Amino acid sequence: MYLAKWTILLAVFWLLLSGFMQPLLLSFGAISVAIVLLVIKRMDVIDEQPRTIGSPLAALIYIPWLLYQIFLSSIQVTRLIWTGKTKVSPSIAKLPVSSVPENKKVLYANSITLTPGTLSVDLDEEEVTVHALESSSIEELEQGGMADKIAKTWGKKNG
Amino acid sequence: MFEQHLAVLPVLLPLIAAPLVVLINKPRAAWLLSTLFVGACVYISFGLVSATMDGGALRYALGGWEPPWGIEMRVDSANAFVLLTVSVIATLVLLFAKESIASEVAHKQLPLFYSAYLLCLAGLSGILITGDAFNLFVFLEISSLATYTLVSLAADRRCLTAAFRYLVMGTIGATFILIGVGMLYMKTGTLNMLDLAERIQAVESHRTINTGLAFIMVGVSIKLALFPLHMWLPAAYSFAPSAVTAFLAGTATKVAIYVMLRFVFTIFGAGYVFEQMNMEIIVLVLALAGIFQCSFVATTQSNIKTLLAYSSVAQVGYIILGVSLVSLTGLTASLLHIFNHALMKAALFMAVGAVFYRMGSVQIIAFQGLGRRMPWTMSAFTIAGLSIIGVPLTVGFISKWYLVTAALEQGNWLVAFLVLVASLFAVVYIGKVIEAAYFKEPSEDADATKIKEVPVSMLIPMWLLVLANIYFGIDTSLTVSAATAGAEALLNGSSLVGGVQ
Amino acid sequence: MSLIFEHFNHWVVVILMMIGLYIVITANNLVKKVVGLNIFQSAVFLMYITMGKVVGGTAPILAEGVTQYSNPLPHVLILTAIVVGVATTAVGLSLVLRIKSAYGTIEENEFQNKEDVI
Amino acid sequence: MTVLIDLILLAMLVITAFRIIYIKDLFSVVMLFGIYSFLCAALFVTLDAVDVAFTEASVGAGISTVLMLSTIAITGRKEKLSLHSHTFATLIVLLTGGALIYGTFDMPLFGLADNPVHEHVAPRYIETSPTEIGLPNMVTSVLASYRGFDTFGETVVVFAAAIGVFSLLGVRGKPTELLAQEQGLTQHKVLRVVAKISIPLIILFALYVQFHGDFGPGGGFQAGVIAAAAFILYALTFSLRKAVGVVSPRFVKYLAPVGVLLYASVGLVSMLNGANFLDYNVLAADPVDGQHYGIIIIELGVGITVFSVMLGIFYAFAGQVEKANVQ
Amino acid sequence: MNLWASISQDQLINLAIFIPFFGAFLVGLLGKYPNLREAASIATSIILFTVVLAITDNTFHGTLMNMHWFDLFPGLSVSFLVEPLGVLFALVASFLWIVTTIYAIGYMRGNNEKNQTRFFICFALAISSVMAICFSDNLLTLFIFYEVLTLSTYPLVTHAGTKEAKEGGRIYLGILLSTSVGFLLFAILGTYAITGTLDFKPGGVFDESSPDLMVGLLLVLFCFGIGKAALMPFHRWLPSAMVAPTPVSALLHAVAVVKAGVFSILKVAVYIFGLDTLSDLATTDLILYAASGTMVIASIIAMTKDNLKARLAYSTIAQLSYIVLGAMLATAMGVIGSAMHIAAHAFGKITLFFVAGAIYTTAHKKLVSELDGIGKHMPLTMTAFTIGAISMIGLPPAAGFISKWYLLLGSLETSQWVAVIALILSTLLNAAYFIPIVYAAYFKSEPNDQKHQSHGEAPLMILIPLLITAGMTLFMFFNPELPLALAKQMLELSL
Amino acid sequence: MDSVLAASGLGILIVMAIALARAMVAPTVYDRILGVNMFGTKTVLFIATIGFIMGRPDFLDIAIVYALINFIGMVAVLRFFEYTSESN
Amino acid sequence: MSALDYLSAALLLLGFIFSLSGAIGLFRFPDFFTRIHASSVTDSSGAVCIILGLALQTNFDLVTVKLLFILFFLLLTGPTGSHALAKSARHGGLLTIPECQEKAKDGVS
Repeated sequence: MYLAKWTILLAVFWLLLSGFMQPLLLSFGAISVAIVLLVIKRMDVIDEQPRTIGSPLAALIYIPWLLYQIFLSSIQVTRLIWTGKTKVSPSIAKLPVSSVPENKKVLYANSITLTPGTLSVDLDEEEVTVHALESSSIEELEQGGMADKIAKTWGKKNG
Repeated sequence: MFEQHLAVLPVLLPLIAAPLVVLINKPRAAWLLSTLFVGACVYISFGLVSATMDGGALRYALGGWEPPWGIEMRVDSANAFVLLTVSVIATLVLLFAKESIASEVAHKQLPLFYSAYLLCLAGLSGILITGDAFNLFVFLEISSLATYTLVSLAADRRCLTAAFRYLVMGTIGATFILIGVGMLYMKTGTLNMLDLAERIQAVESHRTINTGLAFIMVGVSIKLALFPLHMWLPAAYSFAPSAVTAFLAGTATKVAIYVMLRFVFTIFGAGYVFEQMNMEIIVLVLALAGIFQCSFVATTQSNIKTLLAYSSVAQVGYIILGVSLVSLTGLTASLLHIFNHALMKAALFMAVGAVFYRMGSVQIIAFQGLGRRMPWTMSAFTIAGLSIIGVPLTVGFISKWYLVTAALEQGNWLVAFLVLVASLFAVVYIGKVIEAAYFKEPSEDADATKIKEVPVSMLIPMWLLVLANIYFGIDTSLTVSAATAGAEALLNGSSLVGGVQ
Repeated sequence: MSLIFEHFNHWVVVILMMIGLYIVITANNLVKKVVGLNIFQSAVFLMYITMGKVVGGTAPILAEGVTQYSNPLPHVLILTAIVVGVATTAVGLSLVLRIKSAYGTIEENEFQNKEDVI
Repeated sequence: MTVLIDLILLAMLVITAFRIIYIKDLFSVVMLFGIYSFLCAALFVTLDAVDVAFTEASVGAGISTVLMLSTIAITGRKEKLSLHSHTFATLIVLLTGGALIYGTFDMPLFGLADNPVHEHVAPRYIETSPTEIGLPNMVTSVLASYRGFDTFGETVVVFAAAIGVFSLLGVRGKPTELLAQEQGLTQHKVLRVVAKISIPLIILFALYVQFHGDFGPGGGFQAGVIAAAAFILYALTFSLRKAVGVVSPRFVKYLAPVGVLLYASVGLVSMLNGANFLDYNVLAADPVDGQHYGIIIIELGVGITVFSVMLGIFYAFAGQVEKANVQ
Repeated sequence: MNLWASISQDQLINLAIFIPFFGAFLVGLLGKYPNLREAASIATSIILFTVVLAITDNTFHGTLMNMHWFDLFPGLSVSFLVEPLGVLFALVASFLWIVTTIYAIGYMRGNNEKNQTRFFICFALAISSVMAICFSDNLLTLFIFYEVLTLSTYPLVTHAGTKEAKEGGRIYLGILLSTSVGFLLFAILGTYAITGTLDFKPGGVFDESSPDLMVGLLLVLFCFGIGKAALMPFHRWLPSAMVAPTPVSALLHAVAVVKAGVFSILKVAVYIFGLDTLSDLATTDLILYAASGTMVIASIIAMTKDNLKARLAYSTIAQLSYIVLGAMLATAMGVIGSAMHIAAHAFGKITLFFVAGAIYTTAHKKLVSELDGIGKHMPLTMTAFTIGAISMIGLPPAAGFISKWYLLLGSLETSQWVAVIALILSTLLNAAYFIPIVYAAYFKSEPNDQKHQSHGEAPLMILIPLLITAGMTLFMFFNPELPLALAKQMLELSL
Repeated sequence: MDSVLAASGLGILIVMAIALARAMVAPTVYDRILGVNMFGTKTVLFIATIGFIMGRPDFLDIAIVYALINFIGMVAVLRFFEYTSESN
Repeated sequence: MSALDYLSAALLLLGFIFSLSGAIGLFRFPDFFTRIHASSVTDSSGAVCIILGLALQTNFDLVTVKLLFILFFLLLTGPTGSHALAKSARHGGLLTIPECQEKAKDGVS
């Protein structure tokens, strides 16, 4: 299932990149996808990374929301930049990530980075360390809005 | 089928052999394969020399694209002659290397060594026979990269710094050539040498061309170790593995000199370089200064490889001197000396390599009393040394004779005299070694029982060279006619037009 | 004034070459020397690419409605030259590593001193 | 407008290079060098040399920088005070610069369509290569066909570099010889996940570049470098030990000559067919098809060699870093 | 001589050159068996002498033998031609080789020298190259074998292997090679550049078109370039080479090396410049004065030397200049005198050296001041010494008188007063440093502290050779026909 | 519209210049890396824009390569930076 | 200029403003961790705006896809890079402002 997903993804990617529908290039594409799959397989044997690429449908829901968050965040940072450094009151805190599915922790951490005023500076199994420009942002996070969103979008604790 | 591709085979064979050697990855088989391929190159070079003896040129359009759109290989009597020198030396050194290198380089690295060796040879051959100015740069870099590798393979850690310095200087030199070629291209729109030669006449007096000439000359001078730019050479030659030194001394600088000849005579034209730019005076002075300075430094060395390396720089001076005289005799002398010096220097470095094989050192103290213990090696050294000095009946005398004759022809008595006087330095530095070998007792710490003659496989190539030193010192008809043909080809460009594929 | 603009590229190339060469000569550290070599070489690349440019032209890949292409030949040459450059850099840096393990330093004056000791 | 962009880029280039002279922290030097390469590449794009920009970005800013970084990881970050004579250097540099400036005065003016460069050899490439060779990318046509021998030489240069590095640093890398425990970046979970997602895409992209060099910028060389970069990314984020498990150094070592031989074999086949070395016309009944097949195969040869050499070189360097780190 | 008649006459030249060469080879092969080795040496020398006799015979019958080996350069060959002057030198050298070989065997064994095989090999090689020099047909050939001679004698000079010997060897090689490469080769090339030929031609190769200045310069270069002629200031190698064993000194001084030098000068004077050209050149006089100066100065230095061999060495320097002087007189008389002196000096000087060696071997004495009363113990040896000394001084009844007579006549004929004075002065000086030795040997009493104990004459192997050469010195006074005839034949050729 | 594209190209150039300045003069090495990273990202955008300015937007492959290399370079910097210390 | 063009121009302008702000932020913010905010966040939004702006200029073909892929990649790697850098900086011993203040307090007491 997992490799099949990859196969489709890669094939689509190839077609989008190439855009040629000649048999020669298509067969090259097939060979290429095969090679890449081989590499993925070898890599998976070697490392024990969680093997998932998630469902594209969920991503379609999540991404616009994320873009919106990014936009908000940029406005905030831009405001801070132009209004001067006096208003900056950086703070740092550790948040638990137990509520986030295992394979979405990375997404969570990256989303934190992208969203208003916060930045994930460390991530391990238990918690994520967050650095914020304003302490209020941390409080917002602590309320767990984003964690919920992720959990809601992808469903709880399964891949 | 075979004749058709004659002009490209000297490059192709080693180029194909080099990856094969890596794939085989067995030292003995690698050696055998390399020797076979390089031996074939000698055979082909002979064919090329005889094919071009009449003044014609072989042209070979790679990819079937006629020049100037494609790259062509062009062999005339000048580069066929140098090519023969290079491939002969390469073969002999390879024979010598079997034992010599096995004792200096780790067993596992031997296939890599042979591969680098083949690449170096391929690069040198490519430089020689290509008819395209940029292609020349590519092959220059192939040979340079392989050379850096070869130099750095020795056990002495100083070979690393030597190789690095060589790399820096070599890269600057190559880049200078690239700049020069770029300027020529900018003004003419072509890279093919013949085409360049033709089109350059229209823009000859332009400042860009002048600068291009200057950069190419400086770049090539670095590569051929012309006097003030020679500093990389002694270190590189001193610390490289013995066989590598023998190979490089016999070939690398020679090929660089050929590049200079090709640029000066074929592309720019002697008239422009020497009459308009008056390059010959600069070159003459530098050559003489190099001859004297480096000969003198050679006499003060106690490391025999360094000594011979400085001697090589001085000998390069002789060759360049011949070029700067701009006459048929002078060029003949240069081409002759390219061949002759390759014979003697390769023999000398092989002898030194043989001493290193047994003694593990090339300091003069290691040579003490060797005349008795390694009679064949030391007599080879002696004869080749006499050749460097320029004693009659050796090749050294022949090239010196032509050089002085060329100087006298121009009424340049002073230069002739200086050339002769400079060869006295050689008496000093060669004499030093011979004296130690024959008239000194072995040093105390040398383990006398272990010191015996080197294996026959090392002696045979060494002695082949020594015998060649004597043979070509007596029967000069072959070398002189080949060199004269080469010089004529360079001077009048008759071979440049026409010719068959 | 137009002369300045027409030759501006060339002069920048010259300046870059000078900087590269200067670093190569003066740098005491071998890695920096290699960096200098790279700068020097890439200046030459720039020189070639500059000469291949046609103002008003476009990249030499066939496209509809384009008549004026820049010269592809310098591009080919420089592709090769870049490869040569990276090859040289790789070999040079591996030499640097070996020098470090053999001498314990890659400062030119320091290992020169050590060479004298031998 | 493009002139203005050109000028700004050039100015930035000079400033960067100038700054490199004075920085003693090699780490910064290398980073600035990366920037320098990026700038060069950007400049190449504005000067229409898209293929070159492609290469410069992947090689200069990519491979070279990574190699330099791994070198200074071993050799140390600080450049000590230079004792060299700066007057001497200045003199030489001024001399060279002076000569070059002198040379520029007769140089053809920038960008004119009737410069000698554009008049003699080049028009043929531009006008007839699309019909003769049948490829839209003239750079690929010239590179692989008209000057195919240069490219063969270039492949050999890469191979020669591999020989040099392998013999200097050794082809290290049975996994057992390498550091067992993971440390540093390999603990960056985020990095690992992201890398793991992007690596297949990067490899596929490399293969796309490999096979589409005929139509757009790119080709075997760039593809090889990008593919190698994917594995380098894997080695950087997952440790060298694991990367070596995926593609072993021995494999890489034997792959490099195969690429060169593949290239050469195309030439040999055309020789067997009675044509000159690398004459692709005879590879198929129709010369244009022959050209196409020939170019695809030789590009593949280049790609294989470049990929394996670049990866092999990286293995050699990273192996040294690990070794130094163990001690 | 009938034996050689069966061989093509031209081949005799090859024989003369290759017999010693193969002799050297044979000696090398037999190195492990000293008796066989030395038998081979002697046999070779005798065979060589007969060959040279055959050549002489042919020359008297007017047969011009020539032999072409190979073309070294287009138009320049290594080739040989027998002419009278060469025959004369060849005769002297090959005869003395026999004598010296016998002497050397005695000496080397008597002193237990090391590396005897190497010694005999080099000796034979030196003779081989001397033969080639004798018969050389052009300057190129002459130069080649001139250098071979230098190199093959170098191991002989350095034979002892001591620090002193190496020092001597260095000076020997240094001066000889630098003069030959720096001046001689230059002069040869200059000649080639001007005339386009290097062949020895009776009457010379220069003609009116040759620039006088250049030709004059070339003469100077030749005379100083032939360092083996030991013209001051390039004479230092000769005393330095004294460190070598006595047979080597004999070889250097009498048989081969210095003779090859003056022979070359003579040959260049006669066959390259020609007497006519020579007499017109301004620089001829310059060389003449240099030779005169060398005669006088070397004689004075000789007087100051206490070491017998050193004294003899300076004497040689002076005597060589006689020959150069004779050549520079550029008259028939002078040339005949020179030719004659080559032979006369060879026999006289070799006798003196043999004696010095005999004394060293028997009594282990090197210094003149130690020789008081030695005549009583070694009467035959000292008689030979006396004869040699008389020849050196130029008194009858020794061969030296004849040559000096011709030289004096020649100088008077050309009104070269400097030469005349120098000749007379050096004769006096010669007497002044030889007579006291003879006097001391016979008439002074031995010092009490070191009696010449029981030693008598030297071993026969040493004694016989020196008696033979002394005898030859006398014989040549009474029968100078052979050398004179050869010299005159040469002049006839060139006129 | 061309002028808008050109203007935005110029604008990105200006941002690049500022990032470059940060990369050259920075209080800590991390700031320098930050500057370099930003410079890289902006170059990607710049290259993308240039394609549109010159009317050949099919060269976006180059921009992709830039993005890849910039990321790998960043990782490499961090990776090897661990091994190097100021004192070394 | 069509409506799309206006939209595209606006996006480009916005992107420029974000980018410029980020660059200025690199200089204006007090410590490394705050500067990382400036860089990371505005980088992403700048990239989004500019690439979307460019995408509107295309004919909505392969070029658009490639642009989106670039965007995807930048959004993937941008925060990852910032995160890794911040993490490295923390491991390398760089302190945030609050930590500095605490440390200073500790030093005083």
